[in-house]
Amino acid sequence: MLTLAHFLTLSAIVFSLSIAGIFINRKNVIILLMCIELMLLAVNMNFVAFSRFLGNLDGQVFVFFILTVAAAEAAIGLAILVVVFRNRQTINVAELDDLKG
Amino acid sequence: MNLSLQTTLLLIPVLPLAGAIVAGFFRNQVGRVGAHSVTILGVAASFILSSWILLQQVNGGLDVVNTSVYTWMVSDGIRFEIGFLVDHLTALMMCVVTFVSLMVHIYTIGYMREDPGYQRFFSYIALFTFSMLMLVMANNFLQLFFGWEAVGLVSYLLIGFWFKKESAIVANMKAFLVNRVGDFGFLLGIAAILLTFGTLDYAEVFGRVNEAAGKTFEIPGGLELQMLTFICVCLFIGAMGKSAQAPLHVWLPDSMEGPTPISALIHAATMVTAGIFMVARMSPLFEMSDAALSFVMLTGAVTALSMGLIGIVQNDVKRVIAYSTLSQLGYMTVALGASAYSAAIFHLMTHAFFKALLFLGAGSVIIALHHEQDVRHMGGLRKYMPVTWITAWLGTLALVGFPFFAGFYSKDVIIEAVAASQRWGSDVAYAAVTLGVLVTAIYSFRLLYLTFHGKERFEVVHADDDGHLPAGQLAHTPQESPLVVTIPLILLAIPSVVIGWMTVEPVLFGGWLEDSIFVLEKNNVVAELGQHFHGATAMAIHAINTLPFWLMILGLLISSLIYLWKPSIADSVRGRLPALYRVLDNKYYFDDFYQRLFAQGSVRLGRNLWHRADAGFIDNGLVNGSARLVNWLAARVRRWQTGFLYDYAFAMIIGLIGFLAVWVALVPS
Amino acid sequence: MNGPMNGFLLSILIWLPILGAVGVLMVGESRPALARGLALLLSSATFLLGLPLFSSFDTSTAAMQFVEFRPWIEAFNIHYKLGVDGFSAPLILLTMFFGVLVVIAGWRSITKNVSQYMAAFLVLEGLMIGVFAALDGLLFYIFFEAMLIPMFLVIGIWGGPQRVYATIKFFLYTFMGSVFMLIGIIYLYIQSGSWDILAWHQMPLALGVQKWLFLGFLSAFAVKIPMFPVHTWLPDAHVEAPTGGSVILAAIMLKIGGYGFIRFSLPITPDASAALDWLVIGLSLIAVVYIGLVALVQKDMKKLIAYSSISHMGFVTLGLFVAFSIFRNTGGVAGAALGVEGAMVQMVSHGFISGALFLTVGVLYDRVHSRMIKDYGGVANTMPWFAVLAVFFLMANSGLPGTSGFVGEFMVILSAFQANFWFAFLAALTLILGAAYSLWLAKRVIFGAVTNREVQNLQDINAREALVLGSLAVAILVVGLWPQPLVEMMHASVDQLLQHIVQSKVL
Amino acid sequence: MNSAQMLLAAPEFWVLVMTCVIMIVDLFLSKQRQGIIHMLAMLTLVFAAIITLRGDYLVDGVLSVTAFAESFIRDPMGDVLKVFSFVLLGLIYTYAKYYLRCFKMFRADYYTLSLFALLGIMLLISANSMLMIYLGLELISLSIYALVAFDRNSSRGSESAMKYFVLGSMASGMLLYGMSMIYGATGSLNLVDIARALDSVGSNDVLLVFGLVFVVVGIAFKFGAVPFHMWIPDVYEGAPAAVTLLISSIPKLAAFAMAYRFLNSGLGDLHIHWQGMLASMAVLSIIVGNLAAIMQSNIKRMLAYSTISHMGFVFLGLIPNSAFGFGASMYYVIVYGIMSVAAFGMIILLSSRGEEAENLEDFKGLNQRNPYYAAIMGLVMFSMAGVPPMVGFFAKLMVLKAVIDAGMMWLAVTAVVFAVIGAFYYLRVIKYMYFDDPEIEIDMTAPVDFGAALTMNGLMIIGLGIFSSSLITICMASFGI
Repeated sequence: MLTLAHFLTLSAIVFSLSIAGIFINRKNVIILLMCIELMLLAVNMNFVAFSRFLGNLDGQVFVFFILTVAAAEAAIGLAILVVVFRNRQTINVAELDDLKG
Repeated sequence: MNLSLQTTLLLIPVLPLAGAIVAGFFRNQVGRVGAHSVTILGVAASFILSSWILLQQVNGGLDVVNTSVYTWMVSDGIRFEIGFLVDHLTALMMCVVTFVSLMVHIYTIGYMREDPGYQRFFSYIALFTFSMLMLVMANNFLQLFFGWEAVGLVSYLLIGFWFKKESAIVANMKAFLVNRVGDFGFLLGIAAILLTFGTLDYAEVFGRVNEAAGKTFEIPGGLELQMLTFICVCLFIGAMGKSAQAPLHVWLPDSMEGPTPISALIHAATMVTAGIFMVARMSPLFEMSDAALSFVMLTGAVTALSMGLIGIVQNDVKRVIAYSTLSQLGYMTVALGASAYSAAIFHLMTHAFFKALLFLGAGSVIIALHHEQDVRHMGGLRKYMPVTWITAWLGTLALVGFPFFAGFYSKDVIIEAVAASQRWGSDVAYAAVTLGVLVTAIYSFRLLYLTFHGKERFEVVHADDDGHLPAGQLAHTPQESPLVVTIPLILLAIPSVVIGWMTVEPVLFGGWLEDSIFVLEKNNVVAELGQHFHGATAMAIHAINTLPFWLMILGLLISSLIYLWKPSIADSVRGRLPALYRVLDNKYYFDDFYQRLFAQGSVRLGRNLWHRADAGFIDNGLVNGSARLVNWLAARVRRWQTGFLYDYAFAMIIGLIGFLAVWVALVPS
Repeated sequence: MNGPMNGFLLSILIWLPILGAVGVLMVGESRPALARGLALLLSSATFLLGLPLFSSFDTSTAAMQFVEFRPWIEAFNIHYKLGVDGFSAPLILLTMFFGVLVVIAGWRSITKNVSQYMAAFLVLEGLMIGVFAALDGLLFYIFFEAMLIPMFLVIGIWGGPQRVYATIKFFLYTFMGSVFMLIGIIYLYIQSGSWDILAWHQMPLALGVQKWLFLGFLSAFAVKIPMFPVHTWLPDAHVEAPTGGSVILAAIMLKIGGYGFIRFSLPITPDASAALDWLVIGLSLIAVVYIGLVALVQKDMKKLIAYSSISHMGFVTLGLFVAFSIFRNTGGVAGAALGVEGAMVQMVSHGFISGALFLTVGVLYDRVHSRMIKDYGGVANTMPWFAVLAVFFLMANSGLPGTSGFVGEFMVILSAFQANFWFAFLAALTLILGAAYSLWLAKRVIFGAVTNREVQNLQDINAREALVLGSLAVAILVVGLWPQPLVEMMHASVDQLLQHIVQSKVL
Repeated sequence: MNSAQMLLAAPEFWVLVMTCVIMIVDLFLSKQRQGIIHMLAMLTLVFAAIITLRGDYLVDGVLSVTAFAESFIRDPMGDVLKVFSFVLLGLIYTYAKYYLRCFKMFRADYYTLSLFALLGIMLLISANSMLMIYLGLELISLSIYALVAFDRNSSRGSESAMKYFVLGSMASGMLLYGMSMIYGATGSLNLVDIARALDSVGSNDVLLVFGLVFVVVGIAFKFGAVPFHMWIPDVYEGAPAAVTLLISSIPKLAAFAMAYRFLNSGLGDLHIHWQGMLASMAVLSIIVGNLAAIMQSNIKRMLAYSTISHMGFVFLGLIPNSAFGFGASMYYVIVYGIMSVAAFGMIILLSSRGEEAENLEDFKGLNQRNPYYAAIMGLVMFSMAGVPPMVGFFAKLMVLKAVIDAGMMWLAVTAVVFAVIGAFYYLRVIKYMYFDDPEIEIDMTAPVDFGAALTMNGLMIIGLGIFSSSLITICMASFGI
């Protein structure tokens, strides 16, 4: 029997992975965008699981909104990525360090 | 108490002040003649008024006047008033001060004739007269202190009158600072009086002196003293500064840097007596403390003898007289210490006349020799300037205490009084003052001989420019000084001869100062002497039977032998006793000691404190150090911002994990 | 308390110069003469309008006079409350007096940004009057801090070569000191629900709390006065500031520290003041002696006067705090009033004297453009009238009786003697040290033979300078010869203060 | 959903509609007549303010009204914040127009994107459920991500946009994660219901505290509190000044509202937990912000660090969870917004020569070039340093009072000490303006509306200080004091 704890644990693992991905990855910005998507995925799983186990639909509604926003976010993220590449001819995370100090 | 008397009293100090203001601030408007006229008028008027007061008192027409002019301040329930206390002592002092001052004013017309600072000089000496009058007429300690410091100020200005001369401006600073050391004690004494009596008014303090007799004063950290001893010692420290008692005497010889001999005269004859006057005025307090009086007496004794000895080896005319002044002040101080206050005042008065005479005489010589002051370049002047020579002889005889001359009476009484005194230390003091007579005779006649007798040790070269000749050369033959110089000499010579004979009886034994000076029965040596007093003439004749007279004659002989008949002896004595000579020539090394310890010491201390403590530790270390620390920290903090996205994310995660670790863990389960 | 304007006199005195400054700024830099004239007009008007503060002052009461009371920030219970008593009235008069003098003193010597210069001093004047008049804690603090702004600019814009370092140091030092006071007064507000200083006076407080508050106040006022060891901003600020800045700094701003002790530390935290008086007295005596020695060896005239100021301000703090020793020794306050009044007189007098000395240096600086002692010598030869005034001021600085410099020191020494012999002993050393550094300065600068061509070509003071220095000389003499009117103003307030501080406020 | 509820959200609708209108109008405008966009945007703001102020929804002592299934709340606090958002945005537009013209970037996108951000801000201010909070937040963030990269040819602009985007998304991910936990623990998305549920759940539920931590992180990121501040310096520096101007001001107002709604209305019972988190972040922000700012030579970056320290002060007001504290914080953010807008306005004014005036040296001798603007910048700097009588002082005073009230004296002492250290870098700006000589001698001229806006901005800084009663009263009244 799957309990709430299973879902929460899974989502926690996914969430942690995504976060780890963000700061361990030093190469490609696209991977960062994917990590962010993964993070939202973990959140969604949480909401759905809670919603299911609480018998309350609000959580699932929230998930819809998150999905929508995530799409917009991805669009903007990619757009920025394009601009970055256009200006710098690279999308290497480790080279985005003009601004510091 | 009627209004006109109060106005008179007020006018006495104010007239010279007004003269000073006019001569000083309107110097260009009034010109030279205006400046000396207005100041002389002021001082003369105040002399006349003072004499009128004195005469009134002598005639018994005037009681002691104690009057308030205005309330300076009321604080903490204490009234600080400005006012006058005029009793016989004050009246006497007023006359002495204004008379000497008047003489100086007249003499200055001649002496400073060519000086560009003519008006300024008149302004100073008039201001000095004002300050001195405020001092002697005060009826409270505040005003006393005011006058005390004001004469210090004017002496500062006078010594530094020729402010282009480096030695003059060093000397005036030194004079002021040494006086300030004395004033430091004086101020503490005043503070102690306020603590004890709750008032600074003379009458109240003296009236309640018995209440304070039993009080003790504990200086935190040790010493417990009789309150009155403490007060008297503190006050006397002030007197030591002003009256140049060892070890605070060092300023007086240097003060001869002022226009000689006028400022010198002011110091010698007037200002320095302020300390003597003050102690006499405070006799009700001093009488209560034998310890303080012993201290006074020994200080005076040391000064009287040691300063006289220095006088023997000095070559500068003014300095010899200055050391003579120190020595005579020592006599007065000894008299104070022996409770013979009236004798001290008496000596003060006689000394003022003959010492003024000597200074003015020296000044006359100096003018004649175009500002040559070294006795080694004088000699044989008697034929060029007979008036000066004769008056100088009279002054010298008065100084050495030759019977019938003014100095004889006062000095003899002092010696007798010390002999009669039972106070601790009086035997030492007696020895000192007696030997002092010998010393006085030696240096006085030495000066006289070296100046007026013997060979001429200068040559006359008849140059047009007399400003830049080497020492010992003169452009013109010396000639007698003008009338404005010689008249004061003559006028001063008269009292130098007769004032002692005339006044010894009333002043000392007639009880004339009884209303101002308080002496306990057991200490009253003057009264004791009075029992053997049979008139001034008898006293002088009797002197031939006493030791001091013969010591004086001995001194005269020694001096004549060495400086008149066989000058080579002086050199051989100097050769035999080089150590003694060196000590005397260096004035017992006081100056060097003070210079090293206090002047250089405080500068070095100050410099160390400034560089090490202030600029170094506090400012550079703590203040700028914390600024540097902040900068260093800031540079570190700034480095955290690496510019790398993953570091930024990492920081956020650290924060997140930190919060989780602390707060989730803290949740009580 | 009569006269039609007395109800809002203090407001006029504060705001007339400040708002007038806006007008002066609007004149702009193209018409400096107009800016000067307007500034002179405004400062003189302020001075004249402020004279009722002296003439209508009721010396018989310790209560606040010329009181104004309006709500200001009601949500916070902050009021616009002004009033003067025997402590603040003399200091306001002093401020207004100097307000006029600095305008005249800067007449010709300031050529850069004249309207801003004049405006800065007008604002400063208004704010300083505000500090002395404020009876609301926060209002006081606002004036207290706001003062820093014009002074910061004055030193920074018109100052000497090291001005940036000096002015930032001045600002941060003072600011750092005062923020602790801010925390203190916020705490007091929270405890009492009021910002009224007079209400704080009456408020009982535990000893521990009082000590913290006392230290908070101390940090603000000790820096301002300044006391050893937080004095090191002062020499730098003074040296670099233009003459007018130094004058205001020395003559008025330092007094605000002393005033703060009177208005805050003593009455609000009397028990802590009593418990910690050794600290203040110790630091004061160090200031007198140590700083006196440091002053002796200065090579820069302004620095010397700055150090001398610190030394003299030591008498203020000493005079204020000996009361507790006297009370412990004797169980009464006899002699303590002498100390407090002496401290007040010393503040006023030091205002005149230090202001005069800085103006004196300014006169020389305008001509030779050097503050170093070694660049002078024999000034008396070419500037005789100047020399008269300078020597007079230096004598006053060394506490010569007959000048105001004597009165305060005399009273404080008398009072200190009642408390402890050594207090008086160390304090009285200033007679020697003060004279030493003052006269040595006179010797090296004023007297002597002419040392160089600059000195040879000096022109004596002109009428404008003579007016400024002369009026200060008169003020110094008047206070020195007849301090009674000044002292009388503060009797009632001093008595009340002393009665207040010897009673414990501990619950 | 009835019309009364719609009316409550009338300002939001108005802004939404007008934004769309502007987008459409832009399509039909020639390049020369684009000024109309600016006029329209200003009109939007004016009417939005009027509509907001005329909303007479409060009757009979009701303090707030909700709509849309209680997910939208209208209360005085929100109104005040919104009105100030409009005012500030009006100033921002005035400054930005000049900037965009100078740098040949005048495009309607700036207006539409910023109006969308404004809409997000308004929604966030009025959000009463976690869903609404999320939507408002994302609307702001997405618009601003795009704005940061507004200068498409700027390498630094795109870099900072990227950084902001990644970190911002991560932060909203965390916030969402926290929201999901809270939802799980309380079973509700609505803040009021959450608060109600907390009464029964209690404050020591691990799940709840777990969620709280994530939520606090999300909020802190929006404020830019240490250690979630890393984006601020880079974004402030990299973004065009016209955008930095926007980022630095009104979003903070929304962030405050979010913090208040979430932490007080929703999670007020967890006060004992979040208090410590905020306190530690406040101290760190004040220390790090002030220290790092000292070392900067780029004024935008310096102001970024200064923002961080100011946000630390805003947190001070939140910590006690008291009405007074929130009022103080609200006052602080508004005041901060005014000061920040003025400061960046000055940077824009100086930037007029084809290059951004980013360096402190660019302020050299400003007093000689133009004493009037120098004086305004001087007021701003003194105000930021917290020197009375400028408004910045009162803001600090209020939050300090709140903290001392809560018995956290150490916090107050730390805050003021570092405020003094921080004063140094503000003074340095004044030093450049007043004590140094200018390197370029050209007179500065600004359009009339620019000058007027800057004047008004400067007057607010001194006027709201001397007559601080009004704004303080308004802020306090929002919390029933």
